[in-house]
Amino acid sequence: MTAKPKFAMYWAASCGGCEIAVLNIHEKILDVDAAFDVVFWPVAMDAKYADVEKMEDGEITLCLFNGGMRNDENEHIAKLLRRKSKLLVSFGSCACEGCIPGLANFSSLKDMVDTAFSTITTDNPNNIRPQSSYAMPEGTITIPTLNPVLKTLDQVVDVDYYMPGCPPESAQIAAVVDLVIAALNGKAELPPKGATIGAGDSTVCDECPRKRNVKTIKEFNRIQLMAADPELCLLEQGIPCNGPATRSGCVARCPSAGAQCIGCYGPAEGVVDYGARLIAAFASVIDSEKPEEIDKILDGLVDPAGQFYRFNLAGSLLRASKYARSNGG
Amino acid sequence: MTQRITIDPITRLEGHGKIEIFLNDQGDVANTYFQIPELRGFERFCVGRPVEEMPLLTNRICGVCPEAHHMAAAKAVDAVYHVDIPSTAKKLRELLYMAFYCTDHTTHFYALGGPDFIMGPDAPVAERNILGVIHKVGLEIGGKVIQMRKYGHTVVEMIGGRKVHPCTSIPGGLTKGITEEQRLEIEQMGRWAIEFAQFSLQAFNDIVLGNKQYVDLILGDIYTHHTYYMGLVDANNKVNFYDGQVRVVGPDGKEYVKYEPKDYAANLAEHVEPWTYLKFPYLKNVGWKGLVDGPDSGIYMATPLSRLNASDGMTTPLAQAEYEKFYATLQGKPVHQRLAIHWARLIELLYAAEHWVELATDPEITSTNFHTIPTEKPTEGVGIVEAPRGTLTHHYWTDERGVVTKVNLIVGTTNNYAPITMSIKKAAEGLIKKGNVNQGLLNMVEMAFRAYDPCFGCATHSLPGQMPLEVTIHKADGEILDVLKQYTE
Amino acid sequence: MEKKEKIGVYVCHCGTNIAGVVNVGEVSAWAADKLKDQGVVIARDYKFMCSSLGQELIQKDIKEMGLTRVVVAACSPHLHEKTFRNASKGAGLNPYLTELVSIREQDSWVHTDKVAATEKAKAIISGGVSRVIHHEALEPLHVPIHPDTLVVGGGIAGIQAALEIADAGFHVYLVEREPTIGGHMAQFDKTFPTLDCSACILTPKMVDAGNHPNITLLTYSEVEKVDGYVGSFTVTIRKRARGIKEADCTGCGICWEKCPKKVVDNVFEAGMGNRKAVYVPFPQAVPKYPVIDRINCTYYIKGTCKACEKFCPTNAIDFAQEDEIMNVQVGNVILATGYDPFDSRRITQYGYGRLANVFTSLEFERLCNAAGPTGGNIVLRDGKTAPQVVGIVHCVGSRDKNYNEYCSAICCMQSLKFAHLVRERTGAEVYNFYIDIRTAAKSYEEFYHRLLDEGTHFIRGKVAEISDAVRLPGEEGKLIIQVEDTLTGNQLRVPVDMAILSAGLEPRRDSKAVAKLFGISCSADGWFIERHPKLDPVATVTEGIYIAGCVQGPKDIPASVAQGAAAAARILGKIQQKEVALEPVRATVNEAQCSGCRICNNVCPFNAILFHEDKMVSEVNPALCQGCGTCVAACPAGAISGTGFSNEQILSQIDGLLFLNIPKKEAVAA
Amino acid sequence: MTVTPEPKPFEPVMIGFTCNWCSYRAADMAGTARMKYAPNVRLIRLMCSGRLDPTFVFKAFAGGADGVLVSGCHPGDCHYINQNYKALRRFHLMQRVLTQMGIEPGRLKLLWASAAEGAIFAREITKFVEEVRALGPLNWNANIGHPTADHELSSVVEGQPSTKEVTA
Amino acid sequence: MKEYAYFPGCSLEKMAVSYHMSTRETTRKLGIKLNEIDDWNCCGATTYFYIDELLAYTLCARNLAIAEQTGLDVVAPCSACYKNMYFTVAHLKKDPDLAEHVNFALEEDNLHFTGDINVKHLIEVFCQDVGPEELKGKVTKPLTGVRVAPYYGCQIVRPQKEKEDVEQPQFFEDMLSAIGATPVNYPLKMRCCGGSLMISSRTAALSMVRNLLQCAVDSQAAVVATACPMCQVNLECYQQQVNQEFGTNFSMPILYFTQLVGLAMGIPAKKLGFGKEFVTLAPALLQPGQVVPVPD
Repeated sequence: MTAKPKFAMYWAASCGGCEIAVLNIHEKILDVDAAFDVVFWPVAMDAKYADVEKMEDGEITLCLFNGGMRNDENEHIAKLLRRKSKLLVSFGSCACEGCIPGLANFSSLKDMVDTAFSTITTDNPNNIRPQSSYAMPEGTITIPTLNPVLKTLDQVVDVDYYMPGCPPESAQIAAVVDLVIAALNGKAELPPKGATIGAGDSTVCDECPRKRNVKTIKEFNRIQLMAADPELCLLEQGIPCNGPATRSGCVARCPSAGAQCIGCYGPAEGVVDYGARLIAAFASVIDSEKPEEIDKILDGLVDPAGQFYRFNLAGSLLRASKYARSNGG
Repeated sequence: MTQRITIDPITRLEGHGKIEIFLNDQGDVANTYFQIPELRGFERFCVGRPVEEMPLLTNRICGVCPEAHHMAAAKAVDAVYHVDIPSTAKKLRELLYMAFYCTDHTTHFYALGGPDFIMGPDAPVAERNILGVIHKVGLEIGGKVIQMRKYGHTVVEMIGGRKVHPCTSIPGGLTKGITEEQRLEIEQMGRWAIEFAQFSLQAFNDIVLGNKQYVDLILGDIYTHHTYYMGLVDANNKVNFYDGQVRVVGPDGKEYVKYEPKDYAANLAEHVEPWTYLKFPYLKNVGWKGLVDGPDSGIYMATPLSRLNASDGMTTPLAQAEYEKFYATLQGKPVHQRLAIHWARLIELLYAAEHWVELATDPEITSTNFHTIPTEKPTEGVGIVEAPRGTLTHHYWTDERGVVTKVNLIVGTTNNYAPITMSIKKAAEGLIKKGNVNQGLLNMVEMAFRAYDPCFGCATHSLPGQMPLEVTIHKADGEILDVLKQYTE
Repeated sequence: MEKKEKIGVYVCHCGTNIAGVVNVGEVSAWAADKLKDQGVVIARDYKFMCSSLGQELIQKDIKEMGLTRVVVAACSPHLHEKTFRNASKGAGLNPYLTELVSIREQDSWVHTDKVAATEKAKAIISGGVSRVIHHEALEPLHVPIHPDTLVVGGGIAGIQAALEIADAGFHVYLVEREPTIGGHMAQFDKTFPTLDCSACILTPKMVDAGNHPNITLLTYSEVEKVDGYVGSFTVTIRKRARGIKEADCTGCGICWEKCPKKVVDNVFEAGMGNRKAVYVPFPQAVPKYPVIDRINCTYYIKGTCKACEKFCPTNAIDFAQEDEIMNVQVGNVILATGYDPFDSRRITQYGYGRLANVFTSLEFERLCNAAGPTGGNIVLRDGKTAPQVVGIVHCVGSRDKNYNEYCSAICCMQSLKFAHLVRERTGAEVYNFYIDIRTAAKSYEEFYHRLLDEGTHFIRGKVAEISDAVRLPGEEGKLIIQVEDTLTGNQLRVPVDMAILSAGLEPRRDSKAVAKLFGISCSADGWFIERHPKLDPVATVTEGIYIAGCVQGPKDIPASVAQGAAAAARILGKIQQKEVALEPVRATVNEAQCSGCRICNNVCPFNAILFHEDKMVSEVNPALCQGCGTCVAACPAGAISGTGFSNEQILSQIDGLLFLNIPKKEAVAA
Repeated sequence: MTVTPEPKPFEPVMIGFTCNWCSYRAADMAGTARMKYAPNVRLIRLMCSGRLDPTFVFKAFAGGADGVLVSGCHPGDCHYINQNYKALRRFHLMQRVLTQMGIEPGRLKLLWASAAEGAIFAREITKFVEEVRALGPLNWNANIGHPTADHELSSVVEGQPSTKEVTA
Repeated sequence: MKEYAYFPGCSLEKMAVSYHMSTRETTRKLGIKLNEIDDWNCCGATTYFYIDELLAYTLCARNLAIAEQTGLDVVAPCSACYKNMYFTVAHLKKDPDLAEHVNFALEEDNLHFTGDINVKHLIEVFCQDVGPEELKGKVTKPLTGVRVAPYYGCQIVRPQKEKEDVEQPQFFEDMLSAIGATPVNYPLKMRCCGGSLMISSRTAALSMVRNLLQCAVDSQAAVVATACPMCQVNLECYQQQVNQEFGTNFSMPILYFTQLVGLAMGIPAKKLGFGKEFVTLAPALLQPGQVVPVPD
């Protein structure tokens, strides 16, 4: 019996949500277990790095790689798994576009570390900062070096497929697993390299149950400061919803639950810059032609860059702010 | 000269970690370092974001327990806007939280910590995992585990909008309620969860308590530390995951302090070491005496065991019975044996299931009054809940438009960073003698931290993503003596 | 390796216009070398690319080397884009695969630093090359042309245009705001240089227009709304109620005879004479129907009188008549709305409105017109005494930084005409105060010499002030014209009985609004902007909208007539073709990707975007889409793409302009 | 005495978006009138200022442009009636995002120029070039891509194998 | 309560003391507080700017710098002072390099000229800040029947400030009718009075004054009202020489508009500086209410 194809899953700068999402395909995990030989999955298995090192190049058939490139070690593993995997899937928003950890690209690394190590409860009299290599009496111990700017997976290695979502919907993961299994048995055709899988080809509005009219708003509102109409499109009520520009595939869970879409499924097919799409959309929705009135309306968006690049900053054209790049802080 | 063992990364936990063990010339343990290699900087990049997004942003601190961060953040933003949320919203949030507890504790017992017991501490690597567990206990029980997680996530989705990273908490309550059909389904699932919790406790009894070797292991001195214990308790000092005051009992079991969530900063501080990105919380007024236990070291533990030790009992009958049996079996309160955390976890599982049903049958749960529009100006607020892995603190400051100006987070597992490090050091000292190091032994070291069910994604609200565990042994002069690799045949 | 395009780059010297500043040789060599892997297979530079030889160069390369793309670096696309597109078409390459980038108007002509200009030329070509790769073969859109034409403005230019088109057998709607056509020309007495009586040469054309079977005359009417685009405009016209049933009225004139109410006529008679409440502007008015002036007619004020109704033989009076709104379909539009005279009151030191015997040119025209208030004899404001000395001031409000900087072209000849009429009719002494005598047309100069022979005094100097402050003896009761005679250098005080201010021409007060209505733009002063000042003066940038006469700028009657006919000829050309080819720049929605968020629905002012409730998707109606591309940029899902200006084309053009398409020699770490 | 060449003044590279009916023709008119202005701005012709997609502006900045000009017809004169108002609104929103990204608002300029205002167009371009020259180079992608050489965070002990290579 | 920094200028010290007195009286009546700038210096009058521009600007800038410290707008009754100060502010704002030089000079006196101050002519205060209605309210003895020729002179409205009608302003006429007088249509009201030409080429200046007087007589004016001490001097004190030079016999009273306003407000003539005129006044003029005969 030929050996089962090897499956691996790894996490770089992420939160583990993708792992849980994979666990959440519930019974289908058994199909994975049946169809694949799970060789490497830190959250659930004790397989070690050295084992991966030992494998032939391309030995792993399918590798779901989630998490952004925060430190040099993440990059190192990404390059290693790229060598070892036939199909490397950029899995989840962190790998595809940087996700929430990507927001760190708004400020400099120094700023980030200083903030973390000078909170009100931190007792750090001599202002110690973590050292990537530190000599202790018994010997030098090391921790990875943080990159000044968080990068997406495809900015470090070549990626075969993209699977957006934070985390990707378990139903979509299940569908992709079935597809790969079928493809391995020759019963299905894998999509072209670089394609986005496990997501829709339109945007969230396509699946959103709310009623939509022609949009002209006079002000932006904060969701907590109003009683939103459960049936009507949120953007029409002035609540900044990223649904129009966010790829479909999540069956519009948040808008259906009364919350605005915050854009975790990333840009739609063929879109070069996610935030730019929202800037154009929100500008078209504002109903004013006088500069001062426009400014007054825009003051309702207290954090435009955060609103437009909440998940997509590392994957955007500008990728990081000037502060992050200069690393001065 | 010292020899050196590196366990890098540690596995079957949520997040990244690395252990360095140094042996002295006699081959005994000179020192151990448990390093956290990640920092994401949530406290920096949440500045500038609208405060109502914090429950959505801090979700992404940890994929395993986003519900915990969502709840702590929700309570913090309510405090920032000085708004009291309607009781229905509070009950719905607590119901979601109970379902989450059941799922999370199940995940840990059966998938992360459990395998060490079910398969045995020195079982081969390949089998010491969830798949191994399923193969051993059989599909029937494995299916139950999967069923439990499914029910838990279903409830989280009904109330929280999504299975992972819920999105319905906003300042002043929730964006939606639940319908009567949903309530009924939640109630039925709750009742099933109670049975499952009892089954798990029974399984623990048979497999672990029934096995003398395990009991000695649990009671063994290697896994025992006399530290302070912290947990959230309600008005009459009963365990409560969602609300209440923070109570700390000393190693002798007597109440050391009880404070309101907003006074956490007066009681806690975090010690910094240059060789790790994670800080070491300790009781400020006791003081940092290094990685030692005992009454005058500020180190405290915040785990299921500490919640039980810090409380006078459970509010639900079945769990209370188990609570009494627990302390009876382990001869009195507080219990110091770390491996007993697994048992305490199951008792909490039972409590959560019972409270799940209590809430599901509360008449107010399906009311539509689930949001109060805040009227006060946003300033500053603290939100504390008990995350499965420990007391979770979110503290936000905002400008008058509700834009975050500062954030301070002390996360569940962070509380236990010092105790874990101590446990590893003690376990290593206890198990590695005269330079003989073997595979099973390394896992025993890992068991020291697995009991805490650490989640370093949360701990560092930073960055999991470490290499799989890799052990290297350096000779005293640093030259590599031998390498132990965990092969999968 | 994906298929690479075969690109030809052609750098034009344009004589020395480009080559004088940009090193064209270096640029074409650079293009051939550096843009090789973009697909450039041949790069040439040639003296005049737009010459037939230049075009043949391109055609030869296309045929022999099988070029799939052409980039020409020369003048502005607004000039020769069509030329080079046709050249490629001639060689069998789809015209829209050719890109003309401007290195003349936007490079060589505007920069002095040769090195920088050459560097910029390279960047512009690199941008063009990267862009042209993403061009697709397109076919122009063919749109049917409705044979009817709308002419707005019934002055001589409008009349001429209407007649030309009507005579060619096509239908015209002639819309005029005043009750009669004729425009300003109807108010003049004589015309220069021939001294023809203005009415005599105008009224025959008015009559022709009045009864021409192919012309629908809509006087006392205004255009309110214009929709659609070239070939199919829908125009909404409001025909204001005259209070007269046109079918019954015979134009007999009894009504305005019997009407007791006298009103000062400050439109046609420029305030010099008056008319009745029901009136016809002047006897030869076309159409002949009178109009009831509702502001002054006693019936509308007090509800009494109704004299006209009593006496009208065919009871054609209808006080209750309502405005009539009509929609007409036309293929093309000619705007011939004329000019407004400069308001002489603005120059306070000339005293018009304060000093009685200071007249404007229009007032003088009425004064010497036989049908005018004084029956044609030139008298002072008292209506009796003839003037002994008359001063005529040129360039009133023109060639003056404080008012209008431009020269109004006609006031010199107009002043000479007045001088002649005064001398002929009253024998008075005439002084013309001028800056330069501008007689720039056939037999104008001869007319000026005739004036010199008749003894008119010409004083070269801009009049400083006309005042009644007598100082020297002999000035009593006279207007003193203070002027510096620049030829002799003396300050002169010329006492005159009458002063005529030869006012210049200004755009209509509402020209900006009318321009907006028809979607064309005005210059800063307010004249309508022609498609090209030298080579295309009667068309505008908007397809299907043409301009003729003074609306485009100050000009005399012959030029206005010529432009009216020219505009008509252009339109007749279009009507013959039955359809017009439009730039294939359109937007289309990819329905699979469209999520129905409806954000684009109110982005289009042409209502070209419609929403399908059933399929919950939006769609662009290609017929109405004008290709502005705003929806392409606005669509959050990126589901709308635009031909001709697609995202790929512009994004790669940006790369090209920044030389990002050329691999750096020292490769930066990937 | 070696003459140190006077350091070449910083020449900003700038991208300009013009609309086909007004600002592009203003540029042409400045050309036909031979008005001189700084050569730093490279123009792109769009059909209307409303076609300007914020992606183009970010692409220009990310690609190395030091300044970006957006120009169109005066409000009210737009050939497509009111599409320049959309450009105005996008401009206002983009300025706020750029500021948060650390790009000085002075690097993005909105200019209304009608077909007849060649002189104004030329003068404004020269003024804008000077303003950007004063702001200095943006060079957006200079140090992105590879981690900073100086590990500000740590003092690497000489000879210590760098952390990347895990000792097998 | 309107309040201004007050710059009297040298003429009002001596030659035009009646202008100074009548200004004080009428402004007090109108409730306007004038705080004289302490230690002010001469403004350079009409000629100094053509001799040395930098020093001329420094002279004016010094006064303005002191006035700026009070934070009030500055008022100048004399047209020459007004013009100099107004254009000092305008030009120094446009030319920072010049302003630097001026401020360098002012440092001696540790003063600094910033330029954010408004300069107003006294007649502007009466006609715009106070306005005809309020003025009419204060009139107790209207000058009915008194035919007055409003003489602007050339420096009130020139050089042109934005949106100002330099050819045919009407604000002087409106003010005169507000105090009951009848302003006559005076064609040469904007014509120059010769200014300092009286010194350099007397005959030319005298002929200009002659024209002005002749035109006033032709307009049947009983008195010419002016708002500038220099104009007043040229028109009144040189009437003798004009008569000798051209054989005319003008005796046209030339008064300051503040004197007429004072009369109309019932302020006794003494207090308004009457009695110092060269040209004897028709007594009737001093008792407003009677018709004043037009001099032949």
